Order: sequence, then C-alpha cells, then structure tokens
Amino acid sequence: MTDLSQHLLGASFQSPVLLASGTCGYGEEYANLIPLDEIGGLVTKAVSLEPRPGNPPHRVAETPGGMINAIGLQNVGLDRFRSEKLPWLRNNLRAARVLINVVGHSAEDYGAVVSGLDSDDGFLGYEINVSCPNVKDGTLFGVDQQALSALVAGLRALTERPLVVKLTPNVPDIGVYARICEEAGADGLSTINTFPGMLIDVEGRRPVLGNVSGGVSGPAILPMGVYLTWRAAAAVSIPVMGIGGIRSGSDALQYILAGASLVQVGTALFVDPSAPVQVQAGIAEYMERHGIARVADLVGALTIPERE
Amino acid sequence: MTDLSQHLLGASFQSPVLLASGTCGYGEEYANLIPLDEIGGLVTKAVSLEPRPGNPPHRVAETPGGMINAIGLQNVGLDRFRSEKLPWLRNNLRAARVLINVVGHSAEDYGAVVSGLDSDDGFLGYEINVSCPNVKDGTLFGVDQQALSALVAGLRALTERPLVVKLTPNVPDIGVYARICEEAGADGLSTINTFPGMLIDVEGRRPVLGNVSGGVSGPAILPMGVYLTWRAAAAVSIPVMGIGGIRSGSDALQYILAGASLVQVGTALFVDPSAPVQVQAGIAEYMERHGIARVADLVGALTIPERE
Amino acid sequence: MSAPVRSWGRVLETRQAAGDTFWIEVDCPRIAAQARPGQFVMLGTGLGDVAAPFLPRPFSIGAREADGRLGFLVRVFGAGTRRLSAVNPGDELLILGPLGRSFSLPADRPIVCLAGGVGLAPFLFVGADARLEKRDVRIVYGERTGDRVFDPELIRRITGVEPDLRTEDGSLGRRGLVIDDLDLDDQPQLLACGPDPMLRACADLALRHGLPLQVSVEEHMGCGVGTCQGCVVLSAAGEWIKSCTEGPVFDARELA
Amino acid sequence: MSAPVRSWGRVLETRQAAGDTFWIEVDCPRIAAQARPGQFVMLGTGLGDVAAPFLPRPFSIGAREADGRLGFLVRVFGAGTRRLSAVNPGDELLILGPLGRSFSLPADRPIVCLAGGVGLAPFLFVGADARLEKRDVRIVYGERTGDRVFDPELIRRITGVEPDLRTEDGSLGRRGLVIDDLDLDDQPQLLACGPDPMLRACADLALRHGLPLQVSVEEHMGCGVGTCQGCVVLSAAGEWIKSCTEGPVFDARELA
Ligand SMILES: Cc1cc2nc3c(=O)[nH]c(=O)nc-3n(C[C@H](O)[C@H](O)[C@H](O)COP(=O)(O)OP(=O)(O)OC[C@H]3O[C@@H](n4cnc5c(N)ncnc54)[C@H](O)[C@@H]3O)c2cc1C
Ligand SMILES: Cc1cc2nc3c(=O)[nH]c(=O)nc-3n(C[C@H](O)[C@H](O)[C@H](O)COP(=O)(O)OP(=O)(O)OC[C@H]3O[C@@H](n4cnc5c(N)ncnc54)[C@H](O)[C@@H]3O)c2cc1C
Ligand SMILES: Cc1cc2nc3c(=O)[nH]c(=O)nc-3n(C[C@H](O)[C@H](O)[C@H](O)COP(=O)(O)O)c2cc1C
Ligand SMILES: Cc1cc2nc3c(=O)[nH]c(=O)nc-3n(C[C@H](O)[C@H](O)[C@H](O)COP(=O)(O)O)c2cc1C
Ligand code: FES
Ligand code: FES
Repeated sequence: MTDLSQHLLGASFQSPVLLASGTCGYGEEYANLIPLDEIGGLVTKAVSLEPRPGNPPHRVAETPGGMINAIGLQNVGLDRFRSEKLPWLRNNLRAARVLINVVGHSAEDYGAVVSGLDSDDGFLGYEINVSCPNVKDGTLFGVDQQALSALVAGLRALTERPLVVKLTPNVPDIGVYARICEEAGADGLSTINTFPGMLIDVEGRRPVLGNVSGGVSGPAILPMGVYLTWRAAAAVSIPVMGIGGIRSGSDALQYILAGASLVQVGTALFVDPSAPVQVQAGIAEYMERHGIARVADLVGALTIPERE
Repeated sequence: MTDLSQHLLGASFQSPVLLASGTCGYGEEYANLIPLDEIGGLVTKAVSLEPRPGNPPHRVAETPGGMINAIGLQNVGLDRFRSEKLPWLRNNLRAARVLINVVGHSAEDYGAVVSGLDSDDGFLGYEINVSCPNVKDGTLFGVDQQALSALVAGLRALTERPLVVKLTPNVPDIGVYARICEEAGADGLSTINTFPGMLIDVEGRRPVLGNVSGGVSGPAILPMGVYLTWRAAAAVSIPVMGIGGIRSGSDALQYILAGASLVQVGTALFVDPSAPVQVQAGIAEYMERHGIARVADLVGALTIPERE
Repeated sequence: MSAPVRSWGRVLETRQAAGDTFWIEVDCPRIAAQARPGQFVMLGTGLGDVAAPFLPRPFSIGAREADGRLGFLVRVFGAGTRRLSAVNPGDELLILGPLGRSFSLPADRPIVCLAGGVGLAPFLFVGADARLEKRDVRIVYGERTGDRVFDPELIRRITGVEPDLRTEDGSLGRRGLVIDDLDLDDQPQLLACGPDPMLRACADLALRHGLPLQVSVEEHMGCGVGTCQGCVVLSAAGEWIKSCTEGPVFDARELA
Repeated sequence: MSAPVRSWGRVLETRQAAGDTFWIEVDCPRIAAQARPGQFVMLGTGLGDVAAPFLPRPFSIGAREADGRLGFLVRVFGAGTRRLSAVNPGDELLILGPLGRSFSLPADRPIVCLAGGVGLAPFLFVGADARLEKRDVRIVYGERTGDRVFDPELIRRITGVEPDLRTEDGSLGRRGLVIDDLDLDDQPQLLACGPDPMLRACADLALRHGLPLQVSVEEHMGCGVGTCQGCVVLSAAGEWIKSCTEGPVFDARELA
C-alpha cells in the first residue's frame, strides 16, 4: 500500500488532498456525499467577524472550462460559526484536518476572528484569505506589501496555531508576496485564489453576475495555478498548498511536482463530489506505478532542463 | 446592411475584428485561408531590432479550454521584416489595417524599431508589446510604472503614427497602467496579453514547454480579458482593443459592451481559420437583430445595475 | 429530507417533445427510489472534459417510474442544455439527487398547477403522483407560441391528466396566460413554476383569491447541495436564502 | 506547394485496427484532390466547444481515394486523440490540409519505409501510391508489443504491400527493431517516421550504408500553416525551423 500521508504544519495529513475554501461549506453539507474523514482535510468557507449578507444573484455561472463566482463571502459570522458550525467539524472529523478560512475588512477584524476561535477545539489552524476578488476590499491586503506584512505579523502574535496565507494570483511577482508572508511568520501558503473576471449577458447588455465581476476558477486556471505555485514554492521554505482547477490525480501531481506539499480541490466538487477521492486514488496509482514511497518524495521533484 | 466600420486611431476600420499578434504571422501565411482584406486588420508577430531565435520546443500545448505557448518572440528582426515581410502587407492589403507589434530589451531597442519602420508604407501604426511572459525581460516594462511611462513617452516623441500599448493582465490594477500609457501619449491600448502559466509532464516529471513556463490564451481567459478590458476602458478615454479567448460574435460583443472599440482574435484562428469571419458575421447578425446602426453605439453600452 | 446520491445514469430513451425541447429517460434507481415531486437533480457529464455543461445543470424531476427510471424535460437554452438535449440512448449522465424540497400537498384541497414553459417539468411528476393517489389535479400550461408546446400526448401519457393549454399567440390551446380564466371556486392549492414575471402574477392571483401558493424558483446553481451559496433568492425577511436546499419550492409568502 | 483548404469532412467509417488504434475514413474531396504522401492535416472539432482537442491535432494522411475519401490512423495518446478516436460515422471533423512537404521519391531507387508505431500512417499512403505507379516499395513496420500492431490485413488492403513486421517482444512478426536485418543491397531510398530515438538510429543506418534518408518528424503544433512558430525542430545549421511548412518531411541531413 502506498502511503499518502504528509507531515507539515505540525500535524499529519492522511492524504495531500483537501477541499478548498468556499466550495465545501462547513463540511456538513457534503457529509453524505464525500467521505470527509478519509481525505486530507478541508478548508471552511470564509469566516468574518460579523455575518455577511453576500452579493445579489446571479452569483455563479459557467465560463469556458471553468466557472465564475461572486458569492461575496456570505457567511454566518464568528459567533454562529463557533456555536453552529465548528461543533459539527469537531464531532465528525477525526483524521481529516480542518483549516478555517478567515477574512476581515481590517487587520483588527482578522485578529478578532483568530482570537475568537483560538481556544476552541476541532481545527488545526487558519487560512488567511487576503485574496478574494468578490468583495470591495477583498484583495487589499493581498496586493499591498506593507499591509500584508503587518497583517501576518499581527496575527502571528495572536496564535500559535498554523497560519497559512492564501495569496492572490493578481500580482507581477508572487514570490515577493510569498517571502513577505514567510518573513512575517506565516507557516504556509495557499496558491491560488480565483482570477478576477466578468461575464456579460450580451442579449440583456448587462453583467451576468449581480456583483458585476467575480472570481474565475476551475480547469481554465490550472496552468496559471501550477506556475504560481512553482514560483511561490521556489521563493520560500514554508510549505505551499496548490489550488486551481484540480480534477484528477495527474492535475494534483502537476502542483506537487511544482512544489506543493498539499493540494486543494474546489470547483471540481461541484462537477462531481467524488472528485477528491478520485484525485487521491490517482495520486496513489501514480506512486505505485512509479514505485514512490512517500508523497514528500514528489514535492518539487521537477527536472528543469538546462538552457545553453 | 449593417455597418461594421469603426473610426479611430485616425483611420477607418471596415470591421472591429482584427487578428492578434503572434497568431497570424505576417499575414501572408494565412492569405489562402482568411480573406484578410475583408476584416478589420491584423497585428503582426512581434518585431525586434535583431532577429530572435526563440525558445526550444515544445513551444505550444493545449490546456483546459485554451493553450499555452512559449514561442520566445522568434522573429526575423527589423531589417528582414522591412525587406521580406512588410512589402507583402503593403502590396496585398488595401482595406485591412496593419499594426506592427514591437518588442525590445530596452527602451532604445523599441525606439530603434519604431524609427526604423516609421518612414515605410504599408501599415497604420504600432502595438507596443510590454507584456510577453515568454521571454526573460518580457513583462519588465509592463509592470514597472516608471519604465512604462518613460518608454511610451520616448516612443511618442519618435512617431506621429498611432501608438497602441499592449498591457499585461498580471497587475493588481490595470487601470493604473492604462492611465500611465494615456498620459505618456499612447493613442490606444490592447488588453490583454497571455497569462503566465506552466504545464508539467507528470510521467516525465519535467515541464512540457522547452521554456518551462509560457503564456495561456484561448477561451479559458475570456472572462479575465473582458474584466480587464472593462477596467482599462473605464480608466482612460483612448480606445481599447479587447483580446482574449474570442471565438464568436457573442464573445466579441462582451468585449465591445465592456468598452472595447476593436477586438482581436488569436488562438481561435488555430482552431478554425474562419473564426474572424464568423466573429464578424456574429456581430453583424446581432446588430441587425437589435436594430443597431453602428458598432460605436455598442462600445461600453453595458448597464451596470444599481446597488443599494 | 432524504440524503442525495451521486450516481451515473444510463440514458434509456430520448424524444423530441417540441421544437427545442426533449424528453429524456434515464435509468437511475437509487435516485428514483427517493424522489418526490418538486425535487430536482444536478445533471452533468462528469469530470472527463471541460465542454459545457462543465458545471452540472439543475433539472426538475419530471417523472419517476417504479422501474427506477427518471424522466427529464430538457429545453435548449444555451450551450449546456444543447449538449444535454443531444444525448443518445446508452450515454451516461452524472446525476446528483434528489435535491431540495418537494411540494407539500394538503390533503383537503384540489391541486392546480400553473406551468410556464419549462416550468411544466415538475408538474408532470406532481400530476402523475397525484393521480396515483386519486387526487384532483389540474395542469394549466402556457407557452408563448405553439411550436414550443411540449407534446400534449406525452403529457397525458406521463400524467394521465389532460392539460389545460394556453399559448400567447393562440396557435395551440386557449389564447392567453396561465392565470387567465381560471376556475378557482374549489379553493385549490396553487403550485406555480415558470419565469419570474409569471410567478409574480401567480402570487397576485393567489393573494386576490386568498389561496395558498407554492412556487418553484430558478436560479443559477453551483453545487446544488447547499455548500456554495451560489443559488440565493431574496426572502420576505430581506435575506439571501439558498434555493437549492431551502427551495426550490417555497411558500410564496416566504419570498420577497 | 498546394494551397491548404479548410473543410468540414464527414466521417464515413471507423474501425479499430489495434488495441488503441483506429482507422478513420472521412469524406473530404477538396483536400483529397491535392494530397501527396507525407503530407498531413490538422484534425479538429471546430470552435463549438472547448473539450480536447480544442486545438486541432496533426495527423499524417494515411490514405487518399479517388472518391475523395481520406484515411487516418489515430492512436489514442491523450485526451485529444481519445475523443477523435471515438468519432462515429456521420460525425463531422474540421480538417485543414493538405499541409507540409511530401516525401520526394527518386525514380531510380526502390523505396524502403521504416515505420515505428503510428509512424506507419504516412507509409500507408506512400505504399498505395507507389504501387499504383508500379514502383518497388517495402514497408518495415515495428511496434513494441503485438497488441499495438495495426491490423496487417488492413495494411495489405490499403497498400497492396505485405508489411515486414517486427515487434520488440516478438509476439507478432520478427522479434526486433525496424533497423535490424534489412536487405539494403538494392541501394533504396530510405523513408522513416517514428519516435525520435528510432529516427536517430535510422540516420545512423543511412550514414553507414551511404543511403539517402528522408524523415518525417513530430512536434507539437499550433496553427499547422507556418504562422505561430510553434512546431520548430533544430536544423543542422543550429536554427529553429518550422516543421509544419519546412517539414514534416526533411532530408535527414537537414536536421541536427
Ligand atoms: C431547480 C431548477 C429546475 C429546473 N428544471 C428545469 C427543467 O426541468 N427543464 C429545463 O429545461 N430547464 C430547467 N431548469 C433551467 C435549466 O437549469 C437551465 O435552462 C440551464 O441551466 C441552462 O443552461 P445552459 O448551459 O443551456 O444555458 P447558459 O445560459 O449557457 O448557461 C450559462 C450558465 O447559466 C446558468 N443558467 C442559465 N439559466 C439558468 C436557469 N434558468 N436556471 C439555472 N441556471 C441557469 C447555467 O447553469 C450556467 O452556469 C431548472 C432550473 C432550476 C434552478
Ligand atoms: C506531422 C504529424 C503527423 C502525425 N501523424 C499521426 C498519425 O497519423 N496518427 C497518430 O496517431 N498520430 C499522429 N501524430 C501524433 C498526434 O498528433 C499526437 O498523438 C496527438 O497530437 C496527441 O494529442 P493528445 O491530445 O491525444 O495528447 P496529449 O498529450 O494530451 O496532447 C497534449 C498536447 O500535446 C500535443 N502533442 C502531444 N503529442 C504530440 C505529438 N506526438 N505530435 C504533435 N503534438 C503532440 C497535442 O497537440 C496537445 O497540444 C502526428 C504528429 C505530427 C506532428
Ligand atoms: C463558489 C466559490 C466560493 C469560494 N469561496 C472562497 C472563500 O470563501 N475563501 C477563499 O479563500 N476562497 C474561496 N474560493 C476560492 C477557492 O477556494 C479556490 O481557491 C479557487 O476556486 C480555485 O480552485 P478550484 O479551481 O479548484 O476551484 C471560492 C471558490 C468558489 C468557486
Ligand atoms: C502562439 C502565440 C504567439 C503570440 N505572440 C505574440 C506576440 O508576438 N506579441 C504579442 O503582443 N502577443 C502575442 N501573443 C498573444 C496574443 O496576441 C493574444 O494577446 C493572446 O493570445 C490572447 O488572445 P487569444 O485568447 O484570442 O489568443 C501570442 C499568442 C499566441 C497564442
Ligand atoms: S447551489 Fe450551491 S448552495 Fe445552492
Ligand atoms: S504549427 Fe504554427 S508554425 Fe508550425
């Protein structure tokens, strides 16, 4: 039997496959369809200090090879997350690791969510979302180097739990932002969030999405995600989670070979809830066929040809 | 009969549909397959001061809903472009407008190409490529605000011909770069070039492309292109050409409604050389059906819903 | 609510039921076993390729047979429904369902279904089920033009009910809308499914006559199971609520 | 060179010719009229959807019939060839061709085709044409294993030539490679198509025996017509040259 486990962020993951934030709710909704406790883990829908109402519909639509969404981080807010959502995760997941995706309008907001959660049980750490393109201030921290550094350093002081920062693809050099997070004390990175995009209803001459623009995800962004993961992983020594368009073991292996220690499956869940199990099986099949004992042996194991 | 013509950059375009740089060579290669003189025009493959050898293969591959390329701006260089390529364009295109895509390692390089061409006949103006992700210094000017401003101002001083700047999608706020170009004297903008991406041959554990990374184009990037065109067009009053994933009249109309005065068709040519004619026909059909007299009436004609 | 199942289903039969509308029967016993009228499924082609429908599309369950067969009414709207409508017997579709809340049918009232366009789909199932239970059920079905009308013979075959047909151009059935000239004296339970303006007109009608109304709404969906928050509609309380799990069937008074 | 044509072609017949290999006949008279052995086409599904092959794929012309029919050998390699291999009679494919340079066959030498794997495809056309012109043509055809061997009966039917078959595992034909145990005493013109290492071995063989060799190369392609510079191979002079217009057939001495 191939060993799919990975050890990082001070914990062991039984497989490198997690579910991406915003695509698996708070776990419970998929409990009948996905054997959640048999995969690596999941990242919750973003949690903010106050509940957020989200954007008007339409909130999702298909794009060529992918989808666009502008949910607007609709969520129940910190208090109800703690009282209604976290208990389910605590009580139902034994082996799968839980990261809580955190958003805020200000550094104080982020801090309040982390502080508010930190003494609870039922999760491993945080994924700090500085890269949501669907709310007005969503990528503020993600593109402003000073603000990002201060945000991460501030959160670092508030928690001993693993702190993973989810980066935006929307910058000239993601390596710079990766290093800023590492230096400010982040334990890991997630690459990438969605790309800003827009669809127009040509007949109605209006945007398809209620929020006008949204974030593009799915297979369409796979090559961008692999590239940005490769660049981010090369820039830092903390682990990176690869995200974007993964729907097979081979897609996941592209990220892993590019330097990702874990991967997250998002949009593919909507197409087929068995996607994470298929991705896991695909990785295992590959490892068996190539006689590879541990996932860690594949992380970053890409041969870059010499150039004259 | 619907009138597809557009008047801008001091010239009239018989249709808003052009062929995108790098996907139609120097025109001649497609002469038997595309009625070049019946479309809006074309943008040549990049021309640099010296010939460039380009990147090792593989140079192209398919990605989900699109393709990735790392040609490396292989081109014959200024002198042979003038002696071998430009004459064909001059002699064969009467109604279609020609823009010459220009690249350089330095501002001097760009300047030398523009000066070297300026007194020739057979083309309307320049598309300044500051956004190629497939060569080492390709996006240097595209992401550095000072360098971009100086480059455009420098070229402005060298030519009276229309100067269009082709922007990179790879920045937090494309509007900033759009305004810099306008202020430095650009006559128009092209949005967008390809997105940096990477594909990995999982079995061989090496990059698919000889250049390791490349630029992603095709339908996969359509929603990003529409968004960035909308943002760029909103930031400036010079005309914008919309580019990215266009393969139908309806795709082109998304760009036009978002604010593009012209559009360019790239990757779709490889799928079907009749793409530009199909796009043109699709726009005409729409205009007839909606009783719209001129393309200009559709440019930016998007209704953005009010938000409480 | 029952637990939704993910299952590949083999297409058994397809037939064109109007110019742009197809009736597709799929073998899917695990979902059929649980289905209730008003529920829907997400119908897709799986992860194999990225052609539309890349995301699965929501479809009302139009029929459920004892042999495990499900029937869907698929009208071509865009690229996704064009591909789905072109499936052939033997093809496999990926199906997630049954999803959402079903109609709740009070025992003491006759049922009047107000169907606009593809809004007919759930009422085929309602009609068939109600007839099985020997209930009084009427299907009032409207289309803009006659060429869009779902084959009335097929409606009769599926439901055993004779549809009260209306077209706006009068080319088939009575000229007019589904809310015109209704006999509501027996204080029926109204059910409505169709375009938004029609649902609003139905709500007015129900209000005027003091009749209970349940509506089935349509909104773009991502997951279909309540995780993505993609499918919201505005509640009477002014909140965005998920139509995939709170709906698609709502009491008309719950919505804004 | 003739001017390439863009044309939809109707699939007339498909048959499985080996485990993962299909023979597909398409009606495409405008391209067939011009085709010469060694040329290729770009085969795709058009702009309608984005499933692989979104970009068309290059295929050697495997046969050309007087009635306007083209034959292609399609081996499943990845997602694009999987979809292409699964077409059915009646389906339409978008075809761009004929493309590239053909083999040039000197009148004064017999012809020996060295075919590795799908490299067989162009030699079906070469063989059929050479037989028509009553020329002496031999087809040496190698595969790794027997289950991959393209139906020899079909090769005979298409070309009228009895292939000299080799497999590395010896399960069909002679055990060994296409360059093993060849009778080259009649100073033939060598033609080769197959994987890179095989082409290099053929070049060595030609050099050793002082025989002329033309090779057909495979490189990823974008446009197929010389505009994109996507398909380059290294020339003997150390330059990247386009295999779609300068090739795919090269004199072996032109390449690095
Ligand atoms: C609960 C429910 C039940 C439905 N039942 C039926 C039915 O039985 N028969 C039938 O023909 N149609 C039904 N529809 C509508 C059907 O889902 C849409 O026509 C279909 O999604 C359109 O997809 P498309 O790719 O053809 O259109 P496109 O416009 O090309 O689709 C683009 C995007 O918009 C979304 N979209 C567009 N229109 C709708 C819509 N009306 N509802 C949801 N998403 C939409 C698609 O999911 C996709 O993401 C139902 C919708 C819902 C929500
Ligand atoms: C001139 C020429 C003639 C050919 N003739 C035949 C033939 O007669 N029969 C046959 O079965 N095959 C032939 N091939 C190879 C065939 O084109 C590839 O097997 C096919 O492109 C693979 O596509 P895929 O989607 O299945 O593979 P994938 O690996 O999934 O394709 C991914 C990408 O790589 C490219 N690619 C991968 N392998 C090749 C390759 N060998 N050549 C070109 N592009 C490649 C594809 O175009 C695509 O962009 C020929 C190739 C060339 C260049
Ligand atoms: C409907 C939807 C909602 C999302 N919500 C969040 C979110 O709340 N927080 C976050 O960090 N990312 C969010 N994302 C981004 C995903 O976590 C992921 O980064 C992105 O979708 C790319 O991965 P994919 O292509 O596998 O979907 C969301 C994505 C989708 C499609
Ligand atoms: C093979 C290839 C070569 C390209 N070469 C150039 C180039 O030389 N200069 C340039 O500005 N853009 C170049 N581009 C980018 C295109 O002009 C266009 O901006 C991009 O492909 C997006 O449009 P599309 O999706 O319609 O292809 C190239 C694109 C491709 C696919
Ligand atoms: S469709 Fe995802 S929550 Fe309703
Ligand atoms: S494939 Fe485009 S130049 Fe050869």
